[in-house]
Amino acid sequence: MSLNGLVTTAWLIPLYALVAWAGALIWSPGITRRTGPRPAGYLNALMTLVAFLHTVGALVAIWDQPAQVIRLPWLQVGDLVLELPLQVSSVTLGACAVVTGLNLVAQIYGFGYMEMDWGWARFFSLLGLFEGGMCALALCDSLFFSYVILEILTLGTYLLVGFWFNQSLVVTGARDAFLTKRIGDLLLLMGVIAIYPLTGSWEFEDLAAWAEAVQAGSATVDPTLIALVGLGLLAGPVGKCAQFPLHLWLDEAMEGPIPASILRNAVVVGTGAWVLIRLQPLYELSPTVLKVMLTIGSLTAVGGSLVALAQIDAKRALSYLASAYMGLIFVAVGTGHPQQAYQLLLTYAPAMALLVMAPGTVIWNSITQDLRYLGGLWSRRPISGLCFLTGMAGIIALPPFGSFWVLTDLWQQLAQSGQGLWAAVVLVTNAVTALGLTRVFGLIWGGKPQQMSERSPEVHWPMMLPMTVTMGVALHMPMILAVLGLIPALEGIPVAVMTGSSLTGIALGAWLYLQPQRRPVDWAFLADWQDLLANDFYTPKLYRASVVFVVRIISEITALFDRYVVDGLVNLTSLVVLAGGQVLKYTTSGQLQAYVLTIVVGVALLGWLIL
Amino acid sequence: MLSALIVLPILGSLLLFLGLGGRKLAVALAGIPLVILLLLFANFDLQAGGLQWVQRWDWIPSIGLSYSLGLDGLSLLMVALNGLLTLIAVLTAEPEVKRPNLFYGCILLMSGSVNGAFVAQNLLLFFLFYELVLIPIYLLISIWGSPKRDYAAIKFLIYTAVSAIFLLGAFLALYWLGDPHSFELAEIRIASLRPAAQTLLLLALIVAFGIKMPLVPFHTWLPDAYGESSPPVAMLLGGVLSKLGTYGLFRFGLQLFPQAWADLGGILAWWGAIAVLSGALAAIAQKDIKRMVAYSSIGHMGYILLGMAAATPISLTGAMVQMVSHGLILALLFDLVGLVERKVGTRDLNVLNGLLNPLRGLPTVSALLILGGMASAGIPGLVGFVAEFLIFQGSYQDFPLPTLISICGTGLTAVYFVILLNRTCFGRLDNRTAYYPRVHGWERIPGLILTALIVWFGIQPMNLVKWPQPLAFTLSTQVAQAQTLILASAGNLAPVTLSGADPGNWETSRN
Amino acid sequence: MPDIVDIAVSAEGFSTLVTAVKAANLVDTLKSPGPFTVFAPTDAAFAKLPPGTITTLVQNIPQLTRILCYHVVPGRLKKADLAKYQSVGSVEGSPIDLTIEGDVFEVNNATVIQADIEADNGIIHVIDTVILMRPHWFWPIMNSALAASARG
Amino acid sequence: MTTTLTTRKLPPSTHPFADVVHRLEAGGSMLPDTPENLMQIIGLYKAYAVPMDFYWRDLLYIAEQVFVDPLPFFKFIIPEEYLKLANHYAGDNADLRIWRGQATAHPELLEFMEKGELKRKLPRILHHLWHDRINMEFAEECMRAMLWHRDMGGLLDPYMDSEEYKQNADRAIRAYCQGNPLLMGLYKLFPDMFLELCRQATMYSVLGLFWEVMAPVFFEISDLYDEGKITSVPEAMNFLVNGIFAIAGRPIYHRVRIRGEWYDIVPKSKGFTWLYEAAFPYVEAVFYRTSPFRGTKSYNAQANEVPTNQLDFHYGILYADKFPVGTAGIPPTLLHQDMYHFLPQYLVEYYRKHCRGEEDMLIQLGVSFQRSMYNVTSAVIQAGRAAFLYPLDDPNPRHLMMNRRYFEGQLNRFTRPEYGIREAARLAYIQDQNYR
Repeated sequence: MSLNGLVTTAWLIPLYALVAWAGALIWSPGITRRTGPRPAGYLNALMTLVAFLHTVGALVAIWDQPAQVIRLPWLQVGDLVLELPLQVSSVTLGACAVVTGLNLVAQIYGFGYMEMDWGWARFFSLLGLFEGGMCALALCDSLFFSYVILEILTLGTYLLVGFWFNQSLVVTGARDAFLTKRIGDLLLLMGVIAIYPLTGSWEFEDLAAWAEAVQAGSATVDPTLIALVGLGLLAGPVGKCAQFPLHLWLDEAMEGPIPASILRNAVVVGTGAWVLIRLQPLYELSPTVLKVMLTIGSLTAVGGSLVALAQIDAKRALSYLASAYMGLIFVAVGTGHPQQAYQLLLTYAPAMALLVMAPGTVIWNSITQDLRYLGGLWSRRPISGLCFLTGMAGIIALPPFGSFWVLTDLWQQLAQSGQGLWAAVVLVTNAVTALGLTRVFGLIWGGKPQQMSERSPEVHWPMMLPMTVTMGVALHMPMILAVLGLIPALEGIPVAVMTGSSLTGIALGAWLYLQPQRRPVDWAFLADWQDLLANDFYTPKLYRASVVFVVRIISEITALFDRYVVDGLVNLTSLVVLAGGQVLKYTTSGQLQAYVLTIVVGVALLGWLIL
Repeated sequence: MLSALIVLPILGSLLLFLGLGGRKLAVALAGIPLVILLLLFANFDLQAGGLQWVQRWDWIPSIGLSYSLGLDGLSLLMVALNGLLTLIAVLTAEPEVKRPNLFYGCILLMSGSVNGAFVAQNLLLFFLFYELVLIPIYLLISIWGSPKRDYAAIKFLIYTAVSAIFLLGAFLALYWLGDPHSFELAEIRIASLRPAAQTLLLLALIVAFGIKMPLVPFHTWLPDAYGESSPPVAMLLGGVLSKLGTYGLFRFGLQLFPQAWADLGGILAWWGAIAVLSGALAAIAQKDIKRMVAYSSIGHMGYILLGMAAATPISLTGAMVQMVSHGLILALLFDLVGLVERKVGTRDLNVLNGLLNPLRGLPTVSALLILGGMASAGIPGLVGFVAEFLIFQGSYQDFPLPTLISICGTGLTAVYFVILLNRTCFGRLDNRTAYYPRVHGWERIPGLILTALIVWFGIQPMNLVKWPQPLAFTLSTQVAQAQTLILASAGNLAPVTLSGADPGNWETSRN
Repeated sequence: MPDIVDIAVSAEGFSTLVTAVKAANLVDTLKSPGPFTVFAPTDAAFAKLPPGTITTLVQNIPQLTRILCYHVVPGRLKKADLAKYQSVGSVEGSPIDLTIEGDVFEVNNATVIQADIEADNGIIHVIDTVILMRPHWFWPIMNSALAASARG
Repeated sequence: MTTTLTTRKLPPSTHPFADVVHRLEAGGSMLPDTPENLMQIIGLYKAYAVPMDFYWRDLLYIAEQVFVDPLPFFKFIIPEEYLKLANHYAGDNADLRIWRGQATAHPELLEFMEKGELKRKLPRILHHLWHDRINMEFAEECMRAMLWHRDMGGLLDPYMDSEEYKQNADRAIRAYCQGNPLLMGLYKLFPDMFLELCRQATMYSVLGLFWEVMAPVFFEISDLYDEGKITSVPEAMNFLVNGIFAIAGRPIYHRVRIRGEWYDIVPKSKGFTWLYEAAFPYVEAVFYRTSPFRGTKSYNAQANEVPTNQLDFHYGILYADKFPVGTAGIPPTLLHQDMYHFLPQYLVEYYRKHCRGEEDMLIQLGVSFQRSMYNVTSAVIQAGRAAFLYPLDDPNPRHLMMNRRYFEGQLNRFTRPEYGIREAARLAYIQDQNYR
């Protein structure tokens, strides 16, 4: 098949994973009993590999070519025609390559991390669902189908976080992840439904064209309406990207297995950002929406990186950073820099994957996730340590690594266009992230070994190999950017400022956490502040006291009202009407009475009819 | 052909009442109508739309009762749903059910009568079937239910009797006030009626059918009736019987009174939204999984009402699709909840735990329960989403606020289903009690069939949507025209957009 | 005065011990000036070990050495001297528990059946059971029962 | 006889598990003596011994030949020589013949390795990829538990930090890396990384040598049962106690073969013994402590579900909830699946009659396994009592009281209130025959 054939068959890319999704279930323990479930994983990795190769081939073929659109019919009711448009372009295929590539890596990592797990069928099936969903989302060119995919992924999150369903915190975590994301999704659905009468289309190109028309004045729209619609459309990404105030789920989702966390932190949160970037022209129609977006994004970026700083749990110290970086993407989109947002998604993904993988190997055989009980691993586990450092270098603005180019470019643009506040947000987030990651590094690899880390060899190859390969990719990110022609022209001051902020964070972290005499993880002198941060500004409690409480109370009241007022009224009426009232008691008088009554009623009704 | 759908099951039920057969015969008898249904689907003329296989025989002309049948897209779907769920119900029944012949006989009798109601084109004939259904249903609840079944059965009977009174009253009024005096659906003309009278009659019908659906606040018989009856009966009650109500609203409310309907539209939309919310909220507070599923039904009736209220082609299609979707999903949920109760011995959310366990739990049941719950909560890829989305999309422009509230309702639906799934499927089995019997292969079959349909229609919705579309377009055009009249009479002459609402147009625009 | 080894060789009932000491190459050590306190198990004590134990011990000389060293304490310690301690450290390294009250004279789970035999380079106490090194978790286990009964 | 002796001399125990204390004092096991229990535990010993015959061979192979290989792709594909390796405690040339059968790999194991559950002769790698194989992963997990939990009474663990050990390891690692500049460079850069891997290889060896003994013990006990020579649970336990004593002094060592040459890392001359360096630590690390299954406990640091001290870990077989076996996140499922292939016919039939028969056999055998391991633990407790304390028929009441303190102290491990262990430990459950 020629490479062009790969382009025209690009719709297969999500389908490979879906084959694996369905196929893996054959190895469920209830179905395949005499042999084990591992082939489910192998099948999945194989299909992912095929998808990856297909993507790369198609990417080569479509390089410098115009985008192609494939349309698959789905539903038509009158003038509502829904076809799934798949846009095949170098950008969407590039996204597919990142998704399938990281999936492959995470799956092989999963072979190692989950080597003793009997739930491979379910686990890899769900990974397949995610992979298929994310590829479809990358290719999908319609807001409506993006919503559809995001919603299915929400269900996927519920099932994937709930993977270890015997564990009580997993159960609550899955619930909260599902419900929080669902809130975002439903607001998005409201936006999706409300935008259609205005634009008559859900395809991103049409939406952008309409937005342009409105900007140009050739179409009009009620400002309040478009603000509300914009807010609805914003809510979806807010939920997916774990932005304040819908950020809690990411923390709780960390109860799931690490291979899933790799994907979640590196690419799944990016799905929201992807939709956000594509909807950017619509958001620009309403200053309110932009304000909200920037506020949410910067609050999450700064707040998330600060909260990460106070976590004692290794996975959570990283999960909040995922929120923080998605916050930066919100800032980039809100200030009109979609290009930088796309690039940040690209440089962020492998770096974040590394940041999760490296501590994952430590957690695997040193058991604890508690940063207070680890340490002193550098000499014995240098490979994972190096991977972590590479991830860290790749995610903060440290030349010449990947995100440096994007973050500095963003800062430069913001600073030069006089948006100093948002530039400051980027700067602070970067510095605090540098500090936070140095802290994690220091607490795991630096210092002296403690009981839990005294015997801690590097782990086996299914985890080490994908991790080192990802490290290679992360190290080559500048070259990749160069090949893609994405290396921006940077000026001296922005470079100095951003590099300086990173170095300041690192230096502070090293001073606090990399000394032989170990600093306490808890900052006694800041105890109250740390509590506030460690508990995520007490948002979980706030939720429990507000939304959850209100829904519970109202539903209890509704049920009671139903039971005693409505039903009571009915019972009372019938008591009065049927003087005996016997019938409404919980009779145990045998069925004879009942039959007689039936027959009487039946005959009476029929007789009534005939007469 | 249509008569066969009525007569075969009823004759079958007589066979069973006479003591012939048993489970196998019942399965065969329930299966035969499906063959007829396949023929109906194969020969249904989508281009023509409208009523097909029309037949008429004057039964008792003196009172205007005629055996007059006909079938359009909506009837077709309803008859199909009934046929399918009857078979499923028979398959779901415990093999050791007591008095099997009476049980299966009642189910078949009910199935035949319901079919009669769905294809009847004469008001009295409809009423006859509508009432005939009650006898088997009453027996089914009161003989085979849970401990509180007598209470539930009587309550159900009283409610439906009230419904019957309203219905009969409205029908008689239609006969007397109409011109010409006729019970024949095709002949009834109400244009001469004063708007107030029309509204009054429509309200009577809404109450009559609202009790049957049921609509808040006429719903309190439902948790008891659904909760106390055995799973196959609950399935039929929720899946098919409630559709008699929505079907009636379509056939005799919307179709006969487009103008009054347009008048009441706003109220009905809000009514639907409130039903959605209150059903979902009440469900959240339930501690019994069967009652929780029962309450979910109340909320879902609200969507149908909302879609009907907006009366756009899309929302009406959505409402009709929702009738099927709700029937399938509810039947699946009752089947699974029934299996859980049969195996575990409880429906108490505080006791249930860990059923997803692949070796000791009920893994297939749990997996399907998750799927069913999610379908009910409107997750895309499943049929529930198609229906709800069409309703929302169709209603949004006319009734934005009720639509948005209803969307919130789907969020609340997700809340209680997640509660249900978390408590029932997730978690750990209790080492002291969890020695549950296994689920046999045949016990899974009904659930698997329903799941396959739910998924198939979710992925390929056109297979479902295309059947009721012509009717939806016709009805919405009628309402829209009525609306134009209202607007015109109110002195507002702004033209009303009817784009796509032309029944002749939609078929061509499809290609 | 004869040294410890001489006494063992000449006395009745220590042939297993002597064989073992020879196999473990400890003769020279025990003939050295020391001084040592030796808890000497009788042949009957060795016979109490389950069948096969001796065989594997002979196959693992280093381990045999360790067990024999466990029966030796540096210094000249008579019963009266030992009475001051609850436990003493053996040449092997692990501690030996002592129970000395009136007539009772026990080391670990062995009873001293003849105490204070003086030798040139030390003291011999004859014991009726071969004592084995108690791993360090042994004492917490014993104490936890005491603690529990104190709580209860 | 002993019962009357003890009960006459001591007042009844007031321990929460007083019944069990009395049974132990009478020379019994923690597991009640019923024919049903006996059948279950013996059947499980047999089903355990066959995969164990694979485990110890592969563990030794990894310890001796795979060593510090950074990419051991085929470490579970065991070479023929290790299948032929003679067990020191079986066969005609045994050091001490415990099992009367053969010294090379068990025939049932060989048959399974050849045909698997697919019952088809395929290349080993295909059986391996189809997951139709012995699961070494859980055996490795036991090894990791023994490595990670330190301070369990042996001297080997401190030895691994000694200069002597480091020099031995250095010699072997250098020899291993020779001719591979990349590996050698890595070793020069990160010597401690290789040293730590070497410590892990040592632990592979320890566990391999431990199971080399246990496999013939379990084969023999099963054969004796089939011959009608073991008729009660205490007899089965005493067989184990005697086995433990017979083997107690077996040397524990680690040596590596690189290009045909042997390198001693832990030489036999250090006098490390089976009882102190393998058996006691194994029971402590695997039966009692291990680490919480990821599918049952949250590792979230803020949830405080995992203890902060290794001594407080209590997630071994004696505490395990067996009902989730077969679910995600329950590693022992791998072991149970391995045993599932080799169940004796009488157990297969027994399981078919209970619960869901074929469907949940994995859980049923898991519960039987738990019973059998309570019996093994009883044997270890009795062996400890015999080694460090007094005979059960000792005439001295003070000695008997010491024995009781010991038994009660051991049982206290199943009653500690701070983690709700009374409920977690399955001691109370296994007293009931209906727990299955």
